[in-house]
Amino acid sequence: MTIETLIALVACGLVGIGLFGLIAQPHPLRKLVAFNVMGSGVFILFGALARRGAAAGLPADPVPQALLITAIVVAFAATAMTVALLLRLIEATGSASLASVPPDGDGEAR
Amino acid sequence: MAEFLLWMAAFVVLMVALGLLRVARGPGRAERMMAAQLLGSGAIGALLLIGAAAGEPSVVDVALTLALLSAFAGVAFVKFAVRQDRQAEDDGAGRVSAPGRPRRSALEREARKVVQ
Amino acid sequence: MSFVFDLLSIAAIAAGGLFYLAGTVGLLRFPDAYTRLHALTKADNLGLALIVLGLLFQADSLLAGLKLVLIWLLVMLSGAAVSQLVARAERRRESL
Amino acid sequence: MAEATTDGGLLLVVAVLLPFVAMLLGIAAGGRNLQRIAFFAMPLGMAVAVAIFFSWLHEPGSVVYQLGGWAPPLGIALRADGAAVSMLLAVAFVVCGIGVFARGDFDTPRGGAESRAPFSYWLLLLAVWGSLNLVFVSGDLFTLYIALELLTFAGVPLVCLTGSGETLRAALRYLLFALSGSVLYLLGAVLLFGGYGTLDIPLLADRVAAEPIAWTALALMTVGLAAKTALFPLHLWLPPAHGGAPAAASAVLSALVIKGSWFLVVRLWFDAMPGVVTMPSAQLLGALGAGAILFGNALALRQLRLKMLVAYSTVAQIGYLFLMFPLAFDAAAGRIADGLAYSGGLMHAVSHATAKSAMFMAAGSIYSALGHDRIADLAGVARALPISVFAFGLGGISLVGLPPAGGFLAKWWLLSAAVESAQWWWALVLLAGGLLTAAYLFAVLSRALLRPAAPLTLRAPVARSRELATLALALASVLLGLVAFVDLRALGAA
Amino acid sequence: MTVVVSLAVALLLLALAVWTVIARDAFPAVAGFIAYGLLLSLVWVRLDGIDVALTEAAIGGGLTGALLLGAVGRLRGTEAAAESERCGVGLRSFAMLLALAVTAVLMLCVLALPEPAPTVAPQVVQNLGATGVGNPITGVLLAFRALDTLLEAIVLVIALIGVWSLAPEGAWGGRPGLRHFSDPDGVLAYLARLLPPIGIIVGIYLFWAGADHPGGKFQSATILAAMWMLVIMAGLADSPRTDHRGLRGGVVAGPLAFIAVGLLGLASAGAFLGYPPQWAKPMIVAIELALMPTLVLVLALLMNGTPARDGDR
Repeated sequence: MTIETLIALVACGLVGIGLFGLIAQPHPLRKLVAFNVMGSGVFILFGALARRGAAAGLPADPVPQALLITAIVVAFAATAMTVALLLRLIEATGSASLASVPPDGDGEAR
Repeated sequence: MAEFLLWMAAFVVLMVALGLLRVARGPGRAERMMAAQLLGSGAIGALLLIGAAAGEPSVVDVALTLALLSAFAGVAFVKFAVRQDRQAEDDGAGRVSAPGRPRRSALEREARKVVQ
Repeated sequence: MSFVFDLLSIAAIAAGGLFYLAGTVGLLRFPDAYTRLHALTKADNLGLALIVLGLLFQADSLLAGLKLVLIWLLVMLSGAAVSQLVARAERRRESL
Repeated sequence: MAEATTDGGLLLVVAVLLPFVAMLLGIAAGGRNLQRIAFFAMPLGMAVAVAIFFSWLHEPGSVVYQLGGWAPPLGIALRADGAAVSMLLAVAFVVCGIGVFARGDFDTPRGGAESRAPFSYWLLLLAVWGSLNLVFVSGDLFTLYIALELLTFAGVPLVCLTGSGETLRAALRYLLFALSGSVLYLLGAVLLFGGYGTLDIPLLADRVAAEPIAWTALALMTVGLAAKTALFPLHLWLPPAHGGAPAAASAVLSALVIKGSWFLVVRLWFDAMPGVVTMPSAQLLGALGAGAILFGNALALRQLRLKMLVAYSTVAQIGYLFLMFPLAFDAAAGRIADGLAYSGGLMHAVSHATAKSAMFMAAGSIYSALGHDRIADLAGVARALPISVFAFGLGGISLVGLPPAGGFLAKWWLLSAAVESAQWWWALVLLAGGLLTAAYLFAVLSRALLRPAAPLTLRAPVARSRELATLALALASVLLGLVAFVDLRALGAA
Repeated sequence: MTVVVSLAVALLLLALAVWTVIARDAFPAVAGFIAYGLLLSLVWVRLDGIDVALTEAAIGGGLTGALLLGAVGRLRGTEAAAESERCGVGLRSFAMLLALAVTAVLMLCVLALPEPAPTVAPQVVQNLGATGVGNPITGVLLAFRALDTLLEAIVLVIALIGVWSLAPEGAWGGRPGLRHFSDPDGVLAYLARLLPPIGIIVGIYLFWAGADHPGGKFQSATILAAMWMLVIMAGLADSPRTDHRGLRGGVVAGPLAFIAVGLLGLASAGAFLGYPPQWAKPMIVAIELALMPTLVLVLALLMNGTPARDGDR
């Protein structure tokens, strides 16, 4: 088994672990960490595929590697936005619960 | 030579990995963060070794970036987490109860003071 | 000549590995936060220092060597500062 | 297939970048100037969409633009086919309508200081517009991933513009759903790249084969996109988010934002992997759609507040959008194919975009005039706000599917496809859904038309321009059905 | 032999991932995640993705870690409440089964990948000469797929608008985050005076190296943003007001300049975001230079968070 296949298989495991946390952890921050784990699993899988595509004297296919840089930055933006929203929610309500409120609550807008 | 460098890289990673048990065992936040710091230094060492073994000079840049940013993460830890830990101890219990009540961190209280 | 350098590299790097071993054992076995910090800084500073020293014998340009030293300085600097901050916070916590 | 940039190709770049450039300039300008820039960009964007339409009429195939002159798989191409062109037009029109309406809520008075909600609203509206245009014309799966994230980052803050705890919670829930959906989508795209070495949709369609990698990728991407679209049973985040936002934001979210991820499912199933799709998977997607129709409509009937009712109605209407998949499946050829069902789905998307934005805007007007939107206390509102209630009714007609509304034509095409492919059960769902929709619309309109016990006093008058914008969107939705009589390509040949 | 290192790192990675997901409290989970982020750069080096390793080391290990730590610090109280919401055995086992199923299917897909692997590398190498840059990844990011990079800059700006739009009433236009204090003669202030000059040099070096060697604007911008944050966290400077004209201008300058260079390409090379061969490298460097300040600003402002204080208007 080649290195990249091994790492690709590990990446599949990371995706599964992240997915589990995303569903099973109730706290939004924990969901966010799980999302990052899952995302990195996807990234590593992509990186392993890039390595499989080594050709023309390059150690890996540069297209997926370039896409990965973009994807990592986008994932950071997503994390920053989630953290900001979470902190604001805690500040406004004192709770981070995502549980739905009674459907006819009076916390209505305009 | 390359062979030896790689083995040493594996050894260093293994060592700091064992240190990671402190992340799991704690007990305090300081210990957990120390273990992560040790891993940072180990990862830097391993990167340097791997880079030298592979004859890939750019790997040193990765180690350099890691060194800068792990210092940054360490400062963030001290700013946000250690003080919080202290705050929690103030409340007399390791775990904070009173669900739903908004809490002000020490930092926020300081911020408030200045604004007023 | 290169053989001598290789030998020096191997000795230094192996010694560096030992300090990592010591750091880990200390972090796991020492009783409190201060002594654990002590162990940690040994690995951070000396372990990495010896590895960097070993690799310096292999460096092929001045820039590469400078970068290695810079990395070591950075890790030492941040390690020292952060562990002092941790220790201080720990002491404050205890005094309460 | 050596495809090259076509004559009007550059217009696609303009369509994508114009809203973004307006947004960037708006950030720098701030305050009232931001609003001016947004109102300058809207007609311009509409004109670009119309120009793309005419350019498309004169092309035998799609309008294409290769960025930097690099052809896929190395470069990225933008393409507009009939579906993309119709969505571009619809979105431009709806954005302009919503913009006129939103001016009442998010106006920065002359000489007024910049404030949070207007600043955010106009920028996010432009951002949503640019992202949607990108979703429609992008031909590359990774660019589409960025477009999806753009749509998420622009859509989520719209939910909590009021800043109340409840809307913040709804927004966070929406964000987590949307991010999970994007990761699943990216995972699928990664697998496709690993299997076929390209992310370009037409190239992929040539290379892809019905095998495990393609199936897995399609399943992951569809699930992720379904979560972003709020397809039953992943719809839980939608009603509080859409029902709690300010009306002008709800209209954007309900009418436009969800169409982005849905359109991407269509792209994947019809354009990228038509031969990979299997009959059971199409039936499953249809079943989820049917579940959404029945469940969403039933819950809409039970709502006590007008905006929540409209939000649940969106859950149901999303269901119709997914009925096209089983109906478009050509069992003989074993692949999914364009046809009546495809046209029906697209028509439904366009008519829902116009109708739903009108209904949310009408509900918003009613709310701001009465100070509440309790359905039980709506008596007399038809006299006080005749235009808004009329527009609400017109939008409802389109949702129920009465002729000549766009919704009628959409359902007619879907029904014909059901008959053609002998899938009568979907026809039953369509009819049952129509009846339920009629039931809750009747509940609202009958109350609104009642004579009030005490004379109704309005808290605040509703500006005429807002009511007219609402009416324009509702009328557009009702008159869309007339498209059936126009042969577009023939028009181009003339 | 090399397999041993990879295997060790891989197992460690899996163990840490499991820890971040199952740990009882948020802080140990985040500490585990930071360790995980550090290890990821080793994996990227193993995968011959030095550019990605640099990005991951800067963003994954540094910025994301600090962001999460900051969030944990302001979380107290909500964790205990979430404990009571811990989902039942039913949902947990469903999540477990789903995760296992997804992992298994993905693994089968990985094992079924075609041999030899499809690749775009030859085309990149063939066309790289036309771009004038030596680093193929820079070529992809700024020539072949320049649109993605432009859109990414716009993503960051929109995310920033989203974060700002959460400001509470009265804080609009104010400074984001908390005001930090520390002993001006203390260790933190010392570190915050010493590190940034080094960081700036390293950042500039990585930027300069990026055209022909691994490195580039993202990695460089991240380091500079982190150094700025360090100064803010040490209390040596306050975070900037979000209604500052220059700040707003800096946030949008990069993408606008990018589009302007794209239009220049339209005029000179006949395609938006195209480059005439002899001008390719200067134009690419111009885009990178223009994007740098925007990236530094936006990354740092995203770290800072929502405007929260309006004290010194």
